[in-house]
Amino acid sequence: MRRPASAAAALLLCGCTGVQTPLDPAGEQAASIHTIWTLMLWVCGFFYVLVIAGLVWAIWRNRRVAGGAPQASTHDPGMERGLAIWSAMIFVGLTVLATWSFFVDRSLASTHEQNALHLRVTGYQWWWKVEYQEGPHPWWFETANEIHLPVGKTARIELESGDVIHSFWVPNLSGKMDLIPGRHNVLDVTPTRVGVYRGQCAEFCGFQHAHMALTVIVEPQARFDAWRLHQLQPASTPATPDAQFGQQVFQSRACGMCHTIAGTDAGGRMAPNLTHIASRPTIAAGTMPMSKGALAGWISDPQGIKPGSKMPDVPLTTTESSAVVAYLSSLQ
Amino acid sequence: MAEVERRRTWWWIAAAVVLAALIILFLLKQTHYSPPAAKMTTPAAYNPGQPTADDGQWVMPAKDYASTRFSGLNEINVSNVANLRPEFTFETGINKGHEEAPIVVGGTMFIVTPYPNKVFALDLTKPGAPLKWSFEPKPAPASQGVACCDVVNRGAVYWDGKIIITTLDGVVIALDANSGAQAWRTQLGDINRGETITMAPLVVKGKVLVGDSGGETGVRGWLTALDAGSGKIAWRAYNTGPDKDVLIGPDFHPFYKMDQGTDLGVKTWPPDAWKTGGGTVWGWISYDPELNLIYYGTGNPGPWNADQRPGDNKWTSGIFARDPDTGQAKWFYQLSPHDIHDYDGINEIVLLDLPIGGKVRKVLVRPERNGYVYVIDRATGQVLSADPFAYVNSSKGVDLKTGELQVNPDKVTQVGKTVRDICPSANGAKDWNPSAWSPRTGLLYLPHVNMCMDWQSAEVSYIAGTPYVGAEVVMYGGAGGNRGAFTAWDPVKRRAAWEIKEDLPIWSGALATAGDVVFYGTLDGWFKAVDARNGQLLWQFKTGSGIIGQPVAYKGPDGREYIAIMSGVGGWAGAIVSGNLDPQDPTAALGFVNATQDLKKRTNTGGTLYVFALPPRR
Amino acid sequence: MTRPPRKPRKPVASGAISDRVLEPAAEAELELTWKDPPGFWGWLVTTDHKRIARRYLVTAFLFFGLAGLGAVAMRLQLSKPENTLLSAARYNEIFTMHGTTMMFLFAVPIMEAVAVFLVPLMIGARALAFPRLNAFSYFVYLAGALTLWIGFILNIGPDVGWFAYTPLSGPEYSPGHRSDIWAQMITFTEIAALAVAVNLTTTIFKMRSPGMTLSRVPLFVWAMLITSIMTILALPAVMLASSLLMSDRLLATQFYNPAEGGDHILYQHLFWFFGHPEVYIIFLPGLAFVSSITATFSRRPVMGHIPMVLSQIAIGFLAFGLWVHHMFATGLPHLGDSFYTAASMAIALPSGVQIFCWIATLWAGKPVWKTPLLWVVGFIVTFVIGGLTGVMVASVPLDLQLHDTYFVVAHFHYVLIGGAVFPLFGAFQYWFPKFTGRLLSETAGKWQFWLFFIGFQLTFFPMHILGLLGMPRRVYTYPSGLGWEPYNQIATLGGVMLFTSVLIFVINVLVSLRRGALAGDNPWDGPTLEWATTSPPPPYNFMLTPVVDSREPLWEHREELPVMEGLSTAKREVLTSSPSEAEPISRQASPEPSIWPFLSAIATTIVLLGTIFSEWALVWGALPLGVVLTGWFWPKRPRAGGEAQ
Amino acid sequence: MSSRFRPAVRALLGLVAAAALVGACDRELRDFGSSAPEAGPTIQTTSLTPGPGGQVPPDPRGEIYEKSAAHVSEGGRLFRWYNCNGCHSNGGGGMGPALIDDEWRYGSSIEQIYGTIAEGRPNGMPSFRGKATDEQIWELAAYVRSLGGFTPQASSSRNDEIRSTPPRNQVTPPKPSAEGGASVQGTAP
Repeated sequence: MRRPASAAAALLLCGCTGVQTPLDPAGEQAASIHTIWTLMLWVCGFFYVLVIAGLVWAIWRNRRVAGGAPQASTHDPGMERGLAIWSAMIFVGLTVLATWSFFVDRSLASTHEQNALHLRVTGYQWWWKVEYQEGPHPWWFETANEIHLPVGKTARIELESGDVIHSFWVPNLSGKMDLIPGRHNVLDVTPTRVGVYRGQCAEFCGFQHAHMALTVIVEPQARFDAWRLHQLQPASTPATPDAQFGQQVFQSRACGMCHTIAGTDAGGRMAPNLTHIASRPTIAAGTMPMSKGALAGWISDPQGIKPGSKMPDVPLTTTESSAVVAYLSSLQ
Repeated sequence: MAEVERRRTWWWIAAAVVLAALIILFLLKQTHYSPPAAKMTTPAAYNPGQPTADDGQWVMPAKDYASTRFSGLNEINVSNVANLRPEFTFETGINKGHEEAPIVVGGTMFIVTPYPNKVFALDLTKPGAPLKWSFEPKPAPASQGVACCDVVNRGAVYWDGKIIITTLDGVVIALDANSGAQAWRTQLGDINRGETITMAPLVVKGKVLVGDSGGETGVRGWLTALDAGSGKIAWRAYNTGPDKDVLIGPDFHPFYKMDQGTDLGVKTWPPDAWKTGGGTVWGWISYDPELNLIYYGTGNPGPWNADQRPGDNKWTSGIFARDPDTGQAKWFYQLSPHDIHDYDGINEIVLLDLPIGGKVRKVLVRPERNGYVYVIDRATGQVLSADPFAYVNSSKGVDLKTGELQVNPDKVTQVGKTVRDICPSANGAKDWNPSAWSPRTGLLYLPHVNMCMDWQSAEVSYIAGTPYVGAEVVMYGGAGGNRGAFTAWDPVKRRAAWEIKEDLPIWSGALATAGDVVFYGTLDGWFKAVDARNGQLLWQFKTGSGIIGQPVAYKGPDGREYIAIMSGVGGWAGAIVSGNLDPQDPTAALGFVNATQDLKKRTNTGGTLYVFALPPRR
Repeated sequence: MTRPPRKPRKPVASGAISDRVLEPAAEAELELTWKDPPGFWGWLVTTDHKRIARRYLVTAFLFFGLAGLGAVAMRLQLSKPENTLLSAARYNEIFTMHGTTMMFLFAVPIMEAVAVFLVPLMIGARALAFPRLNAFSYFVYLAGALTLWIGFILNIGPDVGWFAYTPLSGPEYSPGHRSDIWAQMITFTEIAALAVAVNLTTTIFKMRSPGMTLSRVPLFVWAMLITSIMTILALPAVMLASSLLMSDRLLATQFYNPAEGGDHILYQHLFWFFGHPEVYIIFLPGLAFVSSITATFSRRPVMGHIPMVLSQIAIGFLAFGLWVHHMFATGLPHLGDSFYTAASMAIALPSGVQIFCWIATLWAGKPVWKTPLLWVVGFIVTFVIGGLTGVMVASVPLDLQLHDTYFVVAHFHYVLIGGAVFPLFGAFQYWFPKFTGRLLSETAGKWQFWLFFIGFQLTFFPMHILGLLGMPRRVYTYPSGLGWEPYNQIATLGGVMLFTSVLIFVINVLVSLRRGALAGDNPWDGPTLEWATTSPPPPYNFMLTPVVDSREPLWEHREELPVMEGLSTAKREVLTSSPSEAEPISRQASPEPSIWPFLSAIATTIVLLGTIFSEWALVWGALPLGVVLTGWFWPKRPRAGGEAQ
Repeated sequence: MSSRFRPAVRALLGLVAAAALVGACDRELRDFGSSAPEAGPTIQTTSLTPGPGGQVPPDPRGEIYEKSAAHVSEGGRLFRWYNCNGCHSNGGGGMGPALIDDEWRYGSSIEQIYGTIAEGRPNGMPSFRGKATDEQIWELAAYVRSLGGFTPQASSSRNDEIRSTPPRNQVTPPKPSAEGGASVQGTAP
């Protein structure tokens, strides 16, 4: 009985920072949801203490009397009054919570930012495709498993699914929203603090539901613009012979069937766009941090690292494999 | 300006008077036998500016540079067409769709077949038109695998003693018209990237103009000019990409703001998407010698899934006017910006001088796949009118101020959404099959379809040499129960004069003659002659296979008027028969199979030339 | 507890009520009339609700154990980041099996089993209204359960979650027959559960003892009545959902294909229209156990009988108005969602009223601290946390953060284990003597309670924190560095404690079955009618029908219970009475043991399993089904019946 | 109580288990790596001429792939990912021939289909060797077999797409005479 109470106290103290927690809001939406959490915790905590107090009192009061002949049902006006007061308290508590919740909900729904940044996030088994729309002409560019957002600017994220239901959730920025085939959901996110946050698929989507994360990088507008301009460029041409061979392998083998590298013949759309893969923080949808070693491991044994993923075990020789790694890690 | 125009008007009136006088003279003199033009001379079609009589030849599939497909011959006319009978036939031996127009020059008829693109020269001076020579270009067999909608060819062209053909694997070949000897051969397309050629070339001022096909395989569309004498590439204009590739220079003055700007062929695409963006040229080219401009349409942007190519996708699904000498673009008008329904802009462009708003204007008339007949000032690219000639719900009209197509938001295709009942279907209210213009009736004869479709976009990868479509389409007949229609359209009054409903989609071209008879064929093989004035059926003949070819009229060496048509079902519409597709799958052949499920029961493959004439007078 | 000092009261069943007693000959005849045939045949044909309920109890508890093993496996897998103990595929299968088994093969059936055993006893009836249907229910339930688990053992276990959302469970993304097995298991268990619910509802309305007016119906029976009615209303929705899914998978219908006008949200609506009331279908019987235990061991009736009943009815109503709170993140219109927020929060009110009443009962009574009452206290401490976190997730915005995280896992385990399993273990301890005639060991029971209670809090409380730290549900592993490791380790430790606790219970049961103290008719001095007959009760339950004039008949009539005669001893007869005032209406023949329910269950199984593979199973399977149903409903020769006196 | 039902439960369990074991579940096999023995006999493709061609030795891998619902389903995914549907639509054909009819120019055995995909065919079918992994080609071949109605047991009824072919799990398997391919029409791929 004491355990939950002390744990609740611990809960109040712990978890106030982190890259994937609603308790550390870094966005307007997450912050306003956080106010409900705080209110809920206090109101519910109060009622819980009350219930436990009542229970303890009831037990304490009767600690010496036990058993005996059964009593008849009695009419007890005091008890009725108590029940009425209790019910009224619950009613008031619920009303406060429901009203607060309602107004926060309205505020989430009523973001009508004219100047919002438009993105489209499409969920696939098991990675995220991210597309940006910018400027008077819809210059779209595409990246995967990472989102860059300028701080202080609302981003309107259109959520779609390419296969099964997924759920987009970056708890530090906002609540989650499902990506449902055949439907079109929109989530507004207004990051307020520069930082790197983590999001994860929050609806069971098959084998590798656990390995479907994305990184959100909130940065100052200037850095964001630089990033955006860079993303609009096609991939750099490989400089070293090793990387050039890697590009050849990439295009002539199964890689280019599913992956795109802009500016080359690799035009697959079914797997993450790798045009600037080396500039991303992670690979395989947050499964591993980006590094040459991780790339090499991933290319040689995707089914061992992420069983069931759609990336096949492509039989490459060691030379080919290291050339591909050299090529990919040159794609800044 | 006005003065110039007045002068031009006078000039044209004079020409018309002379032409009329000559026609009358010709009619009067018809009894006289004129010796066959056995010598191949520069035909009248190449001198459209000149007021000459129709020489009875058919040297290019569109008959003349203005693409009228009008024959001045009038021996076969409304009163006697019922007596028409087959004169001879010729079997090509190829069971694919025969979309081509036979070419007649002097006493020889030239036929280029679908893949393997054999060329046959038939000697018309001898009874039964025996084979004079034949030519086998032997195109790469693999090219069949990247040809979107059957392995068709739309015809050859005659120029200066040469027959110039294209082959499916992207080659242009010039043959000596007399001997069939190959003069030159130029490889233009790369089938490994999905480039094929199905169009009929056109020769303008000594330049062979050829474009590529492959809007469904992610090619980058272009129009190339080859020197007709040597086969060397003179210039190539791409239809996507930076201005220097598109040959856009200081002379480029599009009429509408939406088409103005630099490097729109890059900016209206996601990064690099223009490299696989389609905008092919596989339809028809027209030429106005006076303005010294060629006109041609560009195909659909690729892939069909429009979500993969947000933006206007210049310069696809539009009309270019270019200088034939340099290839420099003069103007461009985008018929379907950011096309979302596969409305290629490659249909024929008929160059006419029409009285519009009280004065005669030099216009081009374009019955467009999106369902509108556009009348466009061919000097400037200004749209004068755009009226639907079929049921259209994919758009709500054309804004003449901005030139923009008013796309119906309910029919916008996008990934994750099935859009039902889009009219017209992906093949358009009217596809490549050309219309004919009769100056006698002032009507444009449109062979077209009445079809609608359901569309589901899907993500698609670009894999070189494989289809790049990204859409599941199911087509079916539109309201009214007829899948095809043959409409006589008055471009001045901007309405249909009459219309014939056909059960099956019409996939053949049309032919108008001075005898006031209009010809077309049906998918189940009927070759029909109707009255140009009211559409009354005058004569029909059941050929061996479905007709998707282009009828032509010519004067034989014996002075009689002949009508020729290729019979051989295929093409996109007839692929179910020619490709032996399975109608259990309604999405087969990009959805067309569903609309022609019954076709296998109504016709069979074939490949036969039919030539008709009136019985010789005794 | 000291045995309540009371004079030996002659229970009705033993037939010793002074002036109204059956002759020994009549008693023997009654025994003969209601007796099952001996041996295995008797096992197959029995229609005795007590035998069937015991069977149900054992089977359901077996599946509880299996699902619990799955839970332990999952906890071990999650005890450290990037663990490779279980593969992703296996983990997904196991959590699917765990959820599905717990919900469909354990929670619902076991609650029904207790009801099937006790309801006729509590209302003084000889049998259920439809005894053969009851037998049929069990066999169908067993077939469904075996389908699922044999599938799992043969590596065709479903791996799409207990909710089997489309499109993941649809034809494109679940090739093979894994989802089919899940969907057909639903059909099996729902047929069974619906049949039981109909049976209980009818029994409660039509077969109460004379004098047991609605106002004298025990809280337990009320809860079971409301549960049954909810079952009847809710279960067709999930059967529809799963049948449409089957039809999509087998026949290529397009119910859940947006490209052809179907909708994945439709599935979710149908599923949760069942899924949410389901929670209360499990939880209301829990309340019933709590009320019974609290009353007996507080030595007084539960305070506020009428508020309690009204609260239960209110829960029954509200339960149908809040299914959408499982779908807040699907992007439904927010304003509409707010309604479901209000409804979901409103349900805290009747729940709060009941908590108050139980505490007040403890407060006003003289509580005897036997193990069952410990479970009640454990229930209150645990369940209230679950209820309060329920209020939290009812808020649309907050739910957008908490939905599908471990916070929700913690929440519903607090509600379902706290609200149903704690009372259930209390109920086992409490009614075990009635089920078997022997008492469970109190010492072992207390060990079990404390291990379970502490183990439970250790397992599930950290999950709240995990959820708040951003750990999503249904992940087979997680990366290190997000601060999740310690909480997962604590949870795993707790999981092992829970498992040990259940082991103690199993041993306690096995040992007590042979060596437990003999219980006697009413070991706890309980107030309700089930304690008025022998432990375990005879096949005919009561020799003479009790007549009721109070809510606590055994407390009211401590010496002897008024009874009524007139039911035949020579043939199986039950008394029917009016729905609200329980006035006797007629003597109704009750069916003999019969093989037809078993055969019908076999025929049903053939149809349902066949339709996994071919729609023609519906056609050909209808033939045997028709035959057995004809046999079942073959008219009997009319018997002498008539009005009761 | 327990002693009375134990024999019954045992009997039932035994019965159901036996029944289920009879159809051992190849269909449900789903391995993420290559699920076939690595060293099978080398696939010999038919000669590059139409018609049934020479004898192709059966490959044990073929059966493993075409009996596994997971592999057939993966093949269906790859059929779209690799643009097979661009030419063959959903089996009805288009640029390429129909795959749901009973006409097989280069043979209908899974080994022959494997050969067709791996090596290509002269009339336009490109070669996917190297572009697709060996396992993927087997999966594609298995899916193509399912389109032809050879493996209804391992097929899903439909995809979440616009309605196209008849339910693949409902197709009547073609008559044996269709095996090996027969008539050839035209010259297209």
